[in-house]
Amino acid sequence: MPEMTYREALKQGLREEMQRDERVFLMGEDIGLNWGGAFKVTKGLAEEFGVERVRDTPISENTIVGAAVGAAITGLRPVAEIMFGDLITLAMDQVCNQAAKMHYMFGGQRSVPMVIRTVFGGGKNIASHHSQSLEAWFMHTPGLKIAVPAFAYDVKGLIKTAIRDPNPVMFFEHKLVYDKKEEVPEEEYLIPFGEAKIRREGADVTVWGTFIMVHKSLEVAEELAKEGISVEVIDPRTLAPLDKKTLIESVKKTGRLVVVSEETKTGAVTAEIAAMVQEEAFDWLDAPVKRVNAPDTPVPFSPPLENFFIPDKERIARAIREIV
Amino acid sequence: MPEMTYREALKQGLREEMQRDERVFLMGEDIGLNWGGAFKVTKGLAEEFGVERVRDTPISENTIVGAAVGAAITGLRPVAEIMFGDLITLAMDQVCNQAAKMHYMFGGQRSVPMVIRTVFGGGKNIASHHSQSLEAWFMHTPGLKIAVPAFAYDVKGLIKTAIRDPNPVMFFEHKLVYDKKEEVPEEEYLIPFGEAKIRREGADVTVWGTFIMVHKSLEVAEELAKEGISVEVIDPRTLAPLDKKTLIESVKKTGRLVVVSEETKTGAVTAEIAAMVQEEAFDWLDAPVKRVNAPDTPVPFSPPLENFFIPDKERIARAIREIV
Amino acid sequence: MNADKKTLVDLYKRTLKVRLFEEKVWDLFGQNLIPGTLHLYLGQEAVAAGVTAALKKTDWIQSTHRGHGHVVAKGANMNAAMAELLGKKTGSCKGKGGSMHITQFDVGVLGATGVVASGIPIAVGAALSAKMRKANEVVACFFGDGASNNGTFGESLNMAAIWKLPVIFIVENNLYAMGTPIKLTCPSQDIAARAEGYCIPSTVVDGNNALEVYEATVKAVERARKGEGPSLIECKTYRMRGHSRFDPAKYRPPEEVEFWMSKDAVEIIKKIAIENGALTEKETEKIRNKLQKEVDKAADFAIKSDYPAPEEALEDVFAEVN
Amino acid sequence: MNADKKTLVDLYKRTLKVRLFEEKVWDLFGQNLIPGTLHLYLGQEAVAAGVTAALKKTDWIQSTHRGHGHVVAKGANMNAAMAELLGKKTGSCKGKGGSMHITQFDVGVLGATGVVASGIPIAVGAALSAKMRKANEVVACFFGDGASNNGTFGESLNMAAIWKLPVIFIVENNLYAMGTPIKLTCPSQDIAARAEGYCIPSTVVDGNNALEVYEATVKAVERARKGEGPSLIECKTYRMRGHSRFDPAKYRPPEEVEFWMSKDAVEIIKKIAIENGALTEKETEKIRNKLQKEVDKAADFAIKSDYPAPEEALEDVFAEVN
Ligand SMILES: Cc1ncc(C[n+]2csc(CCOP(=O)(O)OP(=O)(O)O)c2C)c(N)n1
Ligand SMILES: Cc1ncc(C[n+]2csc(CCOP(=O)(O)OP(=O)(O)O)c2C)c(N)n1
Ligand SMILES: [Mg+2]
Ligand SMILES: [Mg+2]
Repeated sequence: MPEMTYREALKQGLREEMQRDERVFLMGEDIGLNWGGAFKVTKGLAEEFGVERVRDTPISENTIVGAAVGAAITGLRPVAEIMFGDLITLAMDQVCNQAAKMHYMFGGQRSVPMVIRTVFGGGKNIASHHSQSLEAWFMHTPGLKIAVPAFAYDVKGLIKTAIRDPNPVMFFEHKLVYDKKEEVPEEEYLIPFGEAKIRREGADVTVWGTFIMVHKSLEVAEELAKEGISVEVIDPRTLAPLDKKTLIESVKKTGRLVVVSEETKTGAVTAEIAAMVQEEAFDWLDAPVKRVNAPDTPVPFSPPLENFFIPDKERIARAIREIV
Repeated sequence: MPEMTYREALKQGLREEMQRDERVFLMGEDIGLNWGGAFKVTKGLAEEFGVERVRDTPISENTIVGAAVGAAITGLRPVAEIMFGDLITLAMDQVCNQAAKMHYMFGGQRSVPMVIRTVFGGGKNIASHHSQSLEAWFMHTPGLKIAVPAFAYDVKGLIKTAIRDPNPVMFFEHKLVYDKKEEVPEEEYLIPFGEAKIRREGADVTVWGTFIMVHKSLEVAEELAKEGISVEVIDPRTLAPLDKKTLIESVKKTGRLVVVSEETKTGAVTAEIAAMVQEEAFDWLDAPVKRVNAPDTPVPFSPPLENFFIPDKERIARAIREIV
Repeated sequence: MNADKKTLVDLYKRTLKVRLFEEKVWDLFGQNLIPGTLHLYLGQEAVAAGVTAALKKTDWIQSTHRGHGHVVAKGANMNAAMAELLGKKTGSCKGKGGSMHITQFDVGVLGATGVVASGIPIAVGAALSAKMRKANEVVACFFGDGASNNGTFGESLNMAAIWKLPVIFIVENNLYAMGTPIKLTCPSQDIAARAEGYCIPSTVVDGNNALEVYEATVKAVERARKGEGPSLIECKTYRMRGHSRFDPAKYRPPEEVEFWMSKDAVEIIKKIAIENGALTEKETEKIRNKLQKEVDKAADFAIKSDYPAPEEALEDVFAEVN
Repeated sequence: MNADKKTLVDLYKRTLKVRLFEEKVWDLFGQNLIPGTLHLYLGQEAVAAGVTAALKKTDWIQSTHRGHGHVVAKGANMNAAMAELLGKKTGSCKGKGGSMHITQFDVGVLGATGVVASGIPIAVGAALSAKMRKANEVVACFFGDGASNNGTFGESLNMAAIWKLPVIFIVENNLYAMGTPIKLTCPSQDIAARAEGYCIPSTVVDGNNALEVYEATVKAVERARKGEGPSLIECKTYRMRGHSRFDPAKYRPPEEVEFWMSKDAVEIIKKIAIENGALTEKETEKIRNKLQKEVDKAADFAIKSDYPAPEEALEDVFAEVN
């Protein structure tokens, strides 16, 4: 099995779906011939599939998403890209009021099979308008499915599932995962939505996290193993649907939970997870669910500030130690 | 002390601030002479203060908020109105990327003293695009203050504090509170942000809720008192800053907490409250924090559907009974 | 005039049908049978009639918060439309949508939306889809003068223009956005003036004259089908009632109201049809009676239908994965 | 030409200062001293120079993601500007903003923003404020050709027009938005064409000629101060480098690049100044030396300054209530 980067695996998933189904097309700013996407995910696809199906758009976020909605309900399978997750603020009406609600408010007359790809996260010193993690807004929006792949293998299987889903799927990536490598099969495979993955088994404490925080948590788990603390690490892979079962079972086993994400703390996805777990597994918890998040500030620019902002391994380890 | 409606009290607060400080002005769609606001809150103010200071705008939500930002940083004190909370989806960039972050990302060079008024909630059978409760998005946005007045007395004191605050304040109202009456002093008073109000004292269980859910919880408390269940009801009044102390102290006393809001459940403000309380008062909790929310669906139109969607007294009572 | 007699009859029927439908809605609303709010299409019937008469069944329209007229003119099942307004299970949206979301996808309605201007990008997307599918379908996108001040307007005109999409922007300029007169919010008074900046041909027509609207639309449809791109048609028109449910619309000068009331869309197209020998007075009455019966039947159907069961609120959030 | 000699000197100085600043930035970036990304203003200096020379100190500008030039031309403290780019505590934003948010409010910069087109409504609001405060201040709002396709563009032009606000929209049309050539995204090629729809007077000028930009701005400023409302000036210009940090800009045809490289903003204004007897060759050299020293000093200051302490990340979220 070849090793490939997350970027390559994602592109491979897009390519396979475009080959399989001619209704699939991509649209977004600078995704085509001249640039190949701000993070080069679509590089080469315009050459391969033509500029009609890998369509550069004007800087019109709300209309990009709205046009994808219009295309989706009339028989196509658009994959719209918003260059940075922070810019989805400009498209919230089309995402949350139109795409998400259409199937419901029209009584199921028409499904809205579309994918919105965008990228979250800091670590690149590009400051407040290009570094946010806004997953929570969409998890709070009924009608949206949400994928949060953190590994190369997953991103390929999940993008294919996303494209085939008859509902609007928010497909969130993270700036720092694109270069992560993993073995990825060349043949086709799909990863179902709503199935978390236990990335490491452990007995003493469960860590549930997203994106880069999964990677950091695994490293922390490795280190703590040396101290005799056995950490189970769960990667949800999709937030909606959410695999509660895997998490709750793990918590019933370990009795302890740390939830980790790069989001600012108040109202983050981790708050939902903590609330849900204490509601559904209260009697199994031997300690409070601990949250590890960024502080409640915008994302700062300067390296020492941004490094302070983004949760590091030490903070994850500290949270674990506090409850085991 | 005269009884007045929430609507009147709010108008009185706006009026007093406009009289006190000529930098204060209102802008929004149909707030002026011809309409007086979709919910008639500003009716009469254009006549009183002129159309320059009670300014009708085009249907341009993002630019309404952006213009308020520009006015705020150059010496005025705008109160921008977004006619329905659902439409703030169109202004998320200016609210969350600009207003909220400006003081921080410019290193404190300039404060952004502005208020954004809007209205949430269902109960009027006006369906998916005019009935949402989106508080959680803003609670997850560092740099914003958030007021959620549920009573006439509070709305007057809080709007005045909001207008005097040097930071962007989201001032959220609810469609069904406008007609609620209460005794409201005619003289000036301010209500500080970050001070919850214990609306009813009780010993067995704490109920924390917002807007109409505070009113419903109080009625439930009354009814349960007859069965010998003593319910303490807390109204946060502001979500940011959040009065954790009053809530935690109450939970330490009662050992039980139900959190109630009209938001859809997953990722709601109530999730944050539940997560926070179990984190900070785990050892005092005798039962899981129970959440009472709307289901994870868009808001439906037809009365039986909408009535099912909005949490009712029975559901609140049931949640209480489940943990006492 | 390049409309034949059959077309004149068609225009008369569509205009009148919308009128009768809306009058019945107003009536039911008065009887407290319609929950929520309402944005009546009364007065603007000629726009929907003229536009839809120039479209094929397989063409699309995008509607607004003031959508009953669009949907009915496009050929909606009136029973399902009326039932939707009453919040019944038999409504086209199973009672989940109501007035502001009245939609019948199977007759070519992309959707009715409560967010002003939010349909414009969706129409552009449908037109993009038509083009990419080589389907030769056209999309007519309705929106108001007020909507033209929202950001999606410029974004969408631009996108349609650069990709030469088969979409027709139909501006229903009824001179007000709620209580706000257009003179306060639009410097040119003509929305059409904004099309040129995007190299989109535009025209201003009497929106109370279904024939004028029709003829302008025919040209735009032709252009669209030939792959020459979008057009914009601004229809000057007027609401016969207030903006919504409880609006007495006192902010409108009486002379203005009077002027427009004298330009009754039904009377205008009736006169044209009769003058051109397409219909006799008697035939118009026959048509009216027939349509009135249909509308009455629809109201009856709606009233007799059941409300959805409360738990149906939980259905339809997602389409099923197959 | 209605510019006097003093103005020509001023224009030369501003243009050159921006050039030298940006060259230094490029240099520091090459030394890995600037974290994150960068959008250099090299090539477009004449726009910022010409516009700001026509403004008073008390007037405002709204900047963009490509903001260094605007800020420096408006009279920023260069030490604080350079330190901000390096992420130092002494930066004008205490290291919290960096290149995309480089802002000095006290010299009249409303802000630099990473969200394309998001500054336009803010400029409109500042102009509204100037008008309401009767302050006779003018706001110049910079943005790109790409930004003109975003919804706030139309919304903001409209709002400025209906309220006759003292704002000047400066479109820096550098023919590309990242790698996307304007011919793919703007049917008219001239953004100015869009102003007419909002009854806003517009003009297209050579954006590499500071004098042309200046003269157009002077007229617009006059109009604004007289209370006659907004204007739009489209400046045709070109980036000397790629869009951002690592963009080699290979998507631009060599002839096009060559053509624009021959239109060097500094050389153009220098030639005009000399031809009009405002400066001698020797004087221009003296100015260059002086400015170069200032810039070098700024770089030095920035390099020697400390980084903020990590916990400072927690400061400045809110202004203190007093
Ligand atoms: C984006 C948005 N802003 C505001 C509203 C509230 N609102 C509903 S209809 C309306 C007026 C719309 O005017 P216009 O587009 O001219 O359509 P008309 O009602 O005249 O048919 C307003 C402001 C809304 N629904 N959506
Ligand atoms: C709303 C938004 N969309 C996309 C981006 C990503 N982006 C940054 S600069 C840029 C191009 C902007 O083009 P233009 O307005 O012409 O300015 P220029 O870079 O040419 O100076 C894009 C697409 C962004 N920052 N904001
Ligand atoms: Mg109108
Ligand atoms: Mg450009």
